[in-house]
Amino acid sequence: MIVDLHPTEDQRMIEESVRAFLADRLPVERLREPAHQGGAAEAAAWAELTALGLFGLGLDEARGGLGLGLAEEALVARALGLHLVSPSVVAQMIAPHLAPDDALRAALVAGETRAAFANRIGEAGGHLIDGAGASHAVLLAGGVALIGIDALGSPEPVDAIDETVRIARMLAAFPAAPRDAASDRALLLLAAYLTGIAQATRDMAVAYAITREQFGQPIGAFQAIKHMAADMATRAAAAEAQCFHAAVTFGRGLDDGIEAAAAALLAETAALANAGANIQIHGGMGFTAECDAHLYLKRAHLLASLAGGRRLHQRRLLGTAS
Amino acid sequence: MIVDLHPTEDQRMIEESVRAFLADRLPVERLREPAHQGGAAEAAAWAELTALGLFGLGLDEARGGLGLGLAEEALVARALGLHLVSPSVVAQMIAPHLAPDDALRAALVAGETRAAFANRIGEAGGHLIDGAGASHAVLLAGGVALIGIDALGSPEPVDAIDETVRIARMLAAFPAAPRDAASDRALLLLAAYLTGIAQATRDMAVAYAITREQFGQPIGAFQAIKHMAADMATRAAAAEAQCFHAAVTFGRGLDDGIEAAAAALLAETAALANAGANIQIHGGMGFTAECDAHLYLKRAHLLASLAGGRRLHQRRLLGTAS
Amino acid sequence: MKIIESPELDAFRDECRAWLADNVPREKRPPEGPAMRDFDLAWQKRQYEGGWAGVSWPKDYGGRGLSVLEQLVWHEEYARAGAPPSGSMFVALSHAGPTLIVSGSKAQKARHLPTILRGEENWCQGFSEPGAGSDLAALKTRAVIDGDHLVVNGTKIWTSYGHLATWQELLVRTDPDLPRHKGISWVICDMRTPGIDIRPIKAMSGLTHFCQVFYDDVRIPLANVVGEVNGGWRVAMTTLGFERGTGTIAHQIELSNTVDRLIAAARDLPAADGRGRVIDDGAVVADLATLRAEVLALRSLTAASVSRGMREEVPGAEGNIVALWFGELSRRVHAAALDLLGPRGLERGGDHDWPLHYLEAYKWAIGGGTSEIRRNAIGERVLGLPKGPSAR
Amino acid sequence: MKIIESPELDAFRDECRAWLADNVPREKRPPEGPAMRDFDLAWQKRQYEGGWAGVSWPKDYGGRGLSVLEQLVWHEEYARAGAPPSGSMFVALSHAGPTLIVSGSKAQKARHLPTILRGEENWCQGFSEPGAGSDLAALKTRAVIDGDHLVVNGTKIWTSYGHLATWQELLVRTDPDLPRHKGISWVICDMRTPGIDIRPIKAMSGLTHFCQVFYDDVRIPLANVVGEVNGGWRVAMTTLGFERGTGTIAHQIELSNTVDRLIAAARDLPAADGRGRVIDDGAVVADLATLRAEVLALRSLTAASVSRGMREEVPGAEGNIVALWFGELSRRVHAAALDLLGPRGLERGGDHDWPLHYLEAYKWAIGGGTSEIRRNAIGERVLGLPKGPSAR
Repeated sequence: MIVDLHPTEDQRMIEESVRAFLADRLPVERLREPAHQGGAAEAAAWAELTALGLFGLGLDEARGGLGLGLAEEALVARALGLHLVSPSVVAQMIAPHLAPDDALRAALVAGETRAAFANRIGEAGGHLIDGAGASHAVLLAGGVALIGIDALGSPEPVDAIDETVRIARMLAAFPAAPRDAASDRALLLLAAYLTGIAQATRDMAVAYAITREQFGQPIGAFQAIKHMAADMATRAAAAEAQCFHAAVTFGRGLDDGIEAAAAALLAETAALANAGANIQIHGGMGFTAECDAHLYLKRAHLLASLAGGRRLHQRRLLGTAS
Repeated sequence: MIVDLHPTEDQRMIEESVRAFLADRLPVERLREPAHQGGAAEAAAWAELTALGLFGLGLDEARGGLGLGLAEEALVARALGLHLVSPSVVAQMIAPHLAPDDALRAALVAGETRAAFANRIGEAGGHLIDGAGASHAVLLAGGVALIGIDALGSPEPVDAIDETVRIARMLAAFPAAPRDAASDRALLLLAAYLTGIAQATRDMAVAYAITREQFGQPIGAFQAIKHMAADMATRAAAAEAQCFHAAVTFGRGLDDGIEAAAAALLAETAALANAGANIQIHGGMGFTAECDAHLYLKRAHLLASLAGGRRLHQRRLLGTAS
Repeated sequence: MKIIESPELDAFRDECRAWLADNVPREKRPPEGPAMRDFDLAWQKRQYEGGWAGVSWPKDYGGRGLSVLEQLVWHEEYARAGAPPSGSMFVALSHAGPTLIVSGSKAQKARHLPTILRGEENWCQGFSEPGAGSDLAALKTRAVIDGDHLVVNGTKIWTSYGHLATWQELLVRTDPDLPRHKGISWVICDMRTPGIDIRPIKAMSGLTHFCQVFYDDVRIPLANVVGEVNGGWRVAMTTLGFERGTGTIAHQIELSNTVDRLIAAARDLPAADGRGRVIDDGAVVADLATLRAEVLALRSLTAASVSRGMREEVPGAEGNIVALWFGELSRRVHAAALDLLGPRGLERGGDHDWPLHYLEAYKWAIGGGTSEIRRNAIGERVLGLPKGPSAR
Repeated sequence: MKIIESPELDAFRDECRAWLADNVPREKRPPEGPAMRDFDLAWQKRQYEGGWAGVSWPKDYGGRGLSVLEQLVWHEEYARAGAPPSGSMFVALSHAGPTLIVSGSKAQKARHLPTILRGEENWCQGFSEPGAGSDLAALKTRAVIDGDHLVVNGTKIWTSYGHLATWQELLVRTDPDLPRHKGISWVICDMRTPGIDIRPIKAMSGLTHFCQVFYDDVRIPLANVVGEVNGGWRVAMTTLGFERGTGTIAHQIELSNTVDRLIAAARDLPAADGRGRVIDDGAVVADLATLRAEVLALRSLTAASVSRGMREEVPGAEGNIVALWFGELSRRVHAAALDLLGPRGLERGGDHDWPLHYLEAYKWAIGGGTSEIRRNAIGERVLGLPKGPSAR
């Protein structure tokens, strides 16, 4: 099988239109304002997000979607990661694939019914992420399931590492869902989002390294910084290549579970390492809340956790977990 | 407990006399000649090694030794590692502590009876290292035991990664020995030897980085090389500090098993990483058999294996192994 | 290499332990702001009254005048007792005070050392600048002599507790025409002087400990210069010898406690897949065991550093090895915590606020010299590698 | 992003697979020396006779003249079939031949391309020098024009199979007065020319693949210059486009097979403590799973590189990312093998000589540009970071 990883003209157009919209309406700086956090800015842009076709992108036309593939969805998810868009937008992309009937699916595609991520924490309930306005939860529980948000019990707000999302702790217990094609697809979109974080932090670090001077020259001229940036680029490239290779070959006879787990593992590693390196390259400034670098680090931890964590991916890669 | 890690005057003298002797009689370059490998050069210098008091150093005077401590033994073992002296010399330092009777102990201290390391490989026999001339084996089998070499069956020569030692495969099965104070002492000496390798490779890399020029300057001026060397120094310093801290406090109420396991883990890591980095810094030259860099890498693997390997140390550090 | 012991030291240790057991504050230390500062000052006052302030500081100025050994024992017992971090007293106790002891005039010592030990006044540091973080000698804050005063203009950044301190140890450029390391002076600055504007900076953890400080024609008496005018670089460099490597013992023991806490959590928490405990995963064992070995090595490296410190007046560059090891290890320990605690570990608050500690841990590889700067120093000053053409 | 497929490509793939199944040599390839070279030449001859030599080389010179897609399919099937490495034919097939196709004269192509494809003559590379390893443009081997010949003096090192090759692609300095990258020429050198002295170098693995080559008044016809005299740098740089990123597919698949072999060994071997198998340790699972993910990424990075290669005439610096990933991963894979196989894994020989492969794996992070040089290239040429003051 020959896999061409160069985006087609259509793919480029989709990605660029989404990126342009996000750069204009949901720039990362918005998160400095509490009023725009927790999915609020996304809610304000909901009609346009829906109009961009995000929520039916990979759904068959017969089922009310645009009939594109997982590769296109992954391109969009990566763009969402670049802009630290609320994870609920990714959940909304996944939800229509899980809808049990046409009416719910159509309402999800149309953005009228809204979904948010919830993840299961062992036997002990879980977290609901940016759930304001959502009636349904895309429950990440080993596999994935779409459930009514009422089934979550009464979520109670908690503070968590990423203060730019609103997290609620649920006390209801949920069964684990089995891994299946739908959960592999969901995992790939989370991996794509994490890849976006890895790339955004690489670019942010490079831009800073070119302008910031110490010892009379741009810090990017020093090998210590240059090689750190080169490693960031390499990790991001590996995550990107694996993510899109897995997406474009999805369902074509390879083991999608292993391919998706590899993408998630590499994307988690790249996002966390690059977000950390970005802070390091920004020095003292990177350590402050005034610099956006920390937003990526915190979101990377949240997304890595939603995706299930590296130990789960590792066990799946060797077939020692379901 | 205040631990002074600065060598005493006596300790400095012991170490310097051993180092001077080794630099003179057993320089690492000797290993380029097959005739000096496999403990042959050490056998030729056996009388002097004995006369230096190496084999009774840490033994009570009442038991025929010099009455010094584990710290002094560790200083010597580190010097042996710096010069890639045959592991049998370390075995000979350990053996008197294990001897069941005065006669054998005296013969070992006097160098008349000789010992070599053997290690147990699961249920499937093991390896005898540089056993020429030895009648006894210091068997590394979880714990440590002194046995007659006849009990090993008929060892059969094999080629192994380190061609400068002679390895024989034994087919006899041995029970595992329990971890005890003697095995913790032995482990610390192996850790000290590995620390010697970590320090020798650091020094070799630094010397090369100062003289070798590329792009019009010594390669050590480049941060990529400088920081690699700094990491080598840091790893070596950590291994050294832990090794000697564990040796000087041995038997003083801390958990010697955990302290020794930490020393072994850090020394293995430092030796392998530094030996690899030394090759990398030497570039193409480091990859050849003409440069001594590979001798350290190969010996580091052998000694790490004799010490039991990092996974064993890790389980001991958490008390999840015997 | 030996164990240093004596009946006297044992007795001193028992004395420390007994006093600490009775006196370490039981109430929770406020995380930031004036309440935290007041807590720190009160705790210092209590130590002073108990006779434990400045164990190795000169007796003439309120210290105990004991040796580095007693100082070491005190640091160890202090940390073991879980006594609070010196926090907003840190610069006064571990940097400004020692600097005055080594380089201050008699009048400067008499004025400042007692108020520090009694917990009456605290200090902050004014060294880094926006354009001179890693490269301290590039500092630009200007001081011009005007009569018997210096007039200071410029800005300092990363000033810990600058908004909570009474005094500042301030490096200023008194002669811009001299080479970079010359022409700098070390000055005692009263933070209440007109013309000083203090802007707190929130860290990514949410805590506000740092400040940027702006100086607009700030007048400081010439009598506040420590050492010679233009001799500040030497004053700053010779300070560090005073602590003799003991300054990091509290952090070392704290990190060791964190690893123990983490191991306990791994033994306690159910595994993510519901089968057994987190510690049953060999990968967790490997990670935690390595961290345990590495904090033991940190303890050993600190002992080696103190052993050197007891013999050297001016500390060598080897201290960078301990600092590099600590900075990198600290971040790894806290990252491992988030990794193995799973989604619950991302929640803030709780008995031990893991995300807070994780986010704060980034500072050790950045503040006071990044890991990169430390590797340069190890390469050049410990190993003797040539300077790059760029690091002039 | 899409899957490229067509009935024609499927048919071509079937054809490759069928021929390889029948023709891949079953006998063990000799590890070194003339026997290995003869094996490599014979296998090349067999491919030529089967119509499989030079899938994308011009038909005029004995190739099949097909597109990069067929070339890719051939590389994939070749590696999957476990066909032997091109070994001592590698430079001829993957570097010298492509260079001649892009930059050679008609006469040069006619003379050399067919003898390569037919397995009659092989090539080695003469680029690196003892003082110009990472810094190729610093090469000093001198060539002076004397009538219609160049007279070469100097030395080259790290010449793979130099003692076993008929021809050499040789970079020499033809004008020492021009700037470093100018004044270099790319020359076809007959290794049998008088004045050439070849000294094999044993690698730490024990294999002798490299040589140092000494040139003492070696006369090479001016007609053997490829491209312009003094234009050799450009010739060398434009070569690389020909393979379009497919050149590493064999190594990628081999490394993937190694990881699979290692995972199989971990499932099979008893654990060191006798309880269960090696794979039952979660730390082993973590290590092996990470390596499996990383070889999958290597496959994906290679696909990305080929996707770019199909569209670019001159390859960008992104190739350094694949090379860096491969070099570092290769070493980690083999180090993991030694780590988890235990003492038995240190024995040489056996079904799979793990120590040999481990020791040889060091070359990927050193040869053809160290990892450090690759990181420079990624930083400067991919990311656009400024050059250091030193890397002139």
